[in-house]
Amino acid sequence: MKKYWKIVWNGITPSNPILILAIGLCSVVAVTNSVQNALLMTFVFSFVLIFSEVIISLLRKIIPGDIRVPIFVVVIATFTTIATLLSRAYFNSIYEAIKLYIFLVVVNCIIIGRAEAFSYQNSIVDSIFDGIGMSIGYSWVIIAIAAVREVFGNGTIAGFRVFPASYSPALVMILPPAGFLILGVLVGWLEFTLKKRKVKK
Amino acid sequence: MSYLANLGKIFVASAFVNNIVLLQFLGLCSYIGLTDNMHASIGMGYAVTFVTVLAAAVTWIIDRWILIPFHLQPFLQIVSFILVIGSLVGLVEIYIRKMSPHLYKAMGIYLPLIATNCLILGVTFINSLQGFDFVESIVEAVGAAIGYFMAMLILAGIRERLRNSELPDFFKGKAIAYMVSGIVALAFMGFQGMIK
Amino acid sequence: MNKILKLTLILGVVGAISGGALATVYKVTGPVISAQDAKTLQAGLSEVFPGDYQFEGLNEEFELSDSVVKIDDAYIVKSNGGIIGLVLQVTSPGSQAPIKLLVGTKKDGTVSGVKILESLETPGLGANASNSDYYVEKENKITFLGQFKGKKFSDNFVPKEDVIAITGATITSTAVARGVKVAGRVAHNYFKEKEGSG
Amino acid sequence: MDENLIDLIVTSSPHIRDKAKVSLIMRGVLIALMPATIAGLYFFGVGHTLGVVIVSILSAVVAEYLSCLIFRKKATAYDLSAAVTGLLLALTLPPSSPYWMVAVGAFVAIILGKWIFGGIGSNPFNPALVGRAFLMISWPTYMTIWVKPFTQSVFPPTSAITTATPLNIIKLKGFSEVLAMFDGSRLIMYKSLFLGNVAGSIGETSALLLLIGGIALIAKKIIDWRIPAGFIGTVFVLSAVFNRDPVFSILSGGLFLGAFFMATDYSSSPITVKGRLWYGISLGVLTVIFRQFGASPEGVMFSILIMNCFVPFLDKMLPRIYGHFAPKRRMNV
Amino acid sequence: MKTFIISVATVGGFGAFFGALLGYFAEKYKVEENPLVKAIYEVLPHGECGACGFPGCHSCAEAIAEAQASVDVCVVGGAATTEKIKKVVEEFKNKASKN
Repeated sequence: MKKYWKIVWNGITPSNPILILAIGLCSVVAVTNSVQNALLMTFVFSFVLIFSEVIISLLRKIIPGDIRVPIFVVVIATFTTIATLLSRAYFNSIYEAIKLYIFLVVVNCIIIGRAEAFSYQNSIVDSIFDGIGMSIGYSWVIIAIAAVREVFGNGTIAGFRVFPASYSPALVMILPPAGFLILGVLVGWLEFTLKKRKVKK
Repeated sequence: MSYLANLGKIFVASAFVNNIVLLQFLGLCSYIGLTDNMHASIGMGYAVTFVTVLAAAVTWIIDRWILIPFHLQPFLQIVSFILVIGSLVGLVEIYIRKMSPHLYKAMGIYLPLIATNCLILGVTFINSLQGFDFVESIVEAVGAAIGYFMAMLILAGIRERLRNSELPDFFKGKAIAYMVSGIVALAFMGFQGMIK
Repeated sequence: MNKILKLTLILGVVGAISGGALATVYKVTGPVISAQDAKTLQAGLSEVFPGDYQFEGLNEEFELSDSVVKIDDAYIVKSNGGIIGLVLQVTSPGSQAPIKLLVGTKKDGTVSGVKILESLETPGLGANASNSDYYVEKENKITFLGQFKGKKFSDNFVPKEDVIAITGATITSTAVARGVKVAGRVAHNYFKEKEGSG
Repeated sequence: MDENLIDLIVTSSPHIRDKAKVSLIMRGVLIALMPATIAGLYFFGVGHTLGVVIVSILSAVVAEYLSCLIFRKKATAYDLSAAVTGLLLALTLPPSSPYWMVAVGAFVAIILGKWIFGGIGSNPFNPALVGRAFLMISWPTYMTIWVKPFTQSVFPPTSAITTATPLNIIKLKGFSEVLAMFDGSRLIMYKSLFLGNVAGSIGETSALLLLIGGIALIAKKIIDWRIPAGFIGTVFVLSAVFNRDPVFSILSGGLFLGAFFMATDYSSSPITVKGRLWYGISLGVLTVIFRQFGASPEGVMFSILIMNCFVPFLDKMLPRIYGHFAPKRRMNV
Repeated sequence: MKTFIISVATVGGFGAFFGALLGYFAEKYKVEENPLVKAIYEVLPHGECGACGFPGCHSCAEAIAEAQASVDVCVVGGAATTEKIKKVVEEFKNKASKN
């Protein structure tokens, strides 16, 4: 049990896909303009990541090294489409909001990276826990960013009014430029603290 | 509106008004990763232009001649597009690596980077979503690629210049690239409304 | 040669499995999706043309006054057998993807209501078009779409003149206004023709 | 300004970081901006307008001071550069701007526009315009309320009569409508625009006073004449091409303010002679394109920000003053 | 059922077609390369994201082989990949010293 917890925890902080690995940032900037979008992205992302990791782990002995990447991509794309179809059938309103960004999941470096670096070499159960850990690590960061952007850009969090109606929201926060700026501050903070820690060591 | 004017509109929209990197956040990995090096930025720019146009052409054919006639579009689009784009890029890379080492050094090494670049897939999806015809798709692809190229050059130029200034420790490295992109995106918001 | 065969086989099989899996999932979700779309459409129809009426699909090609706005579908509104209005599904180019609109038109030459079916506008700006808490006229609590209700077909439909634009979203405002305008013209011609032929 | 020191200032191109000289330059710019500022106060009422100017300058200086503390740099809060940024920002804002918005703009200008790049001399973008663009995108409503001259009372500012700027009217209704505003006479229109008796940002309306300030700066060799000349000249010529009244085009909007005081910002403009000329011309082209095709009636701000992006290339591609690259190029040919 | 068969045939066909082409091209246009680069390339994630600052995993492998980049340059692979690269590099060093 302890081993599994360690795998999950690894995804949440020590190798958090966004904070430490700092990859697959397209989706981070794109969907964090409201908490709602971030949440749906999280669902799609977790679904695709966990199932892809399982399948790839299952097939790891058969997949030839030469064409592993095309196979990974096909597997990931398949699950992405399934996620799309499911969300469209059962959560239509949210699907409408982020349908342009769903394909970002397909080419998300995090998923391909984890498929290669973890599930291509580890057992199915381990892969499931790695997927869970990575999903949690991914989701808490994008939801946090989305909360900040939505509060200042719209005065609400997940649709609930936080600031009084008299607050005039800074529209820029939910527009593209602020996505970059907030990510910049976040990345700066991370690299800064990591550097500090290294120096201390 | 004449057909030609319409094409012009599509081009301006994809290159400036909806700049694919700055305002649609596609292709960020390579945008941030490679702009530390002006040479690499230019090579990547050429490679992206080449592949985007190629991908737009091929996926348009697949979309119109296979997926739509057989009613497969809603569920097979993503898989077919990515499979075809990925494989094509791989083939081109292997080919020019052998045939022209010179071209390979200038552009070919950037090709694998593109197979999983969301920009390419994004452009093909926009084309399909908007229901563009063949020429419109190509124009959209060229516009998006030029928008990408421009964003790469801007960021690479500014980063090169900032190497001489004393950045605060906090913003050294990639962070400043994001901050600069934010301000450039702010400037590009000025193009809003150019297309009616 | 052996290697080529192996690659062909494996990639082919993986592709085939993926295709099969997707087809299966689509078979299950497809009907749900179309049922959902039908429900949305029905709700949309009664929203843009409030009241207890029957809607009937109409198969007709319309002459358009605008080259970029398209009419996808049309529904006639019937009450006790008589036609009292027309609802048009319009596609107008938005800031990123086309905006799909439902425009309800009355026989007396006015717009009965407008609803956005599908759009990909910027949240906080263009997306306010379909936000029911966003008022373009705060005192009277009139939403952006609400202002079209009761407008005449012969109006100009130009934002910042006779249409109040959404702050910071001129493209969206123009796109919607343009769609409504085209729908109005089409409806005008349709009713005139009906009357002419009896 | 002390005449003896001027010769030292001229060579500012590779940026001089010396505090004393920076503050002298900045003092020069401040003095040059004074006439336009006073005109703004005169036209739009001393009360609220003066508040906007003071809040902007104060916030900028405070932000500068805080940034020095946060980023652990030598204090530069007293070299007047922050005050210049604050004043420039205020001059580009509508006279009825709420104070909180002005303060936010000033903080953004100083921190985002300048300090994240390491402070004065390193910023690739004009700080005041970064602040203004941020406000423009965030609060478009407040940023497009224009006050008719002489109607904004001291307290409260709400009593002012709002109107549209000449460029606004041209965008929405056409040139004849603008002309009608001035009794149909071009002469009266030119005169009003030249003196500044029209709606607009606090410091942009009076072309005459901006011109005086700008020429003074050029005469003192604080700024290079090439950028404003290229900029305004291009707008003049291109406007005529687009069938707009060229005199109207150069006198209206923020063109003079932008051309003399914003585009000439040292660290965000090219350092080569040719580069500056091309920079000015490109600015003019972009501005006309924005005015003609853009959603908003004015395009000076976005033009300058966009051209700021390309400054590294203008510096690189065109031969430098020192002639360093010139022989090499000829050899290639 | 018809849709099912068409789907299987379409994607399967694409897969087979490109699998064959990839195999063929790889054989026909083979390029001799540094075995160390090849070995390092094999253990990199092939995500081709460019986050390391090199255009693609292959260039990244070359840079590591030429000691222009440190072994921990790949953030996507994380600690596991770093370990593997270290191992590969060491093996090659041992081989070289034996020869």
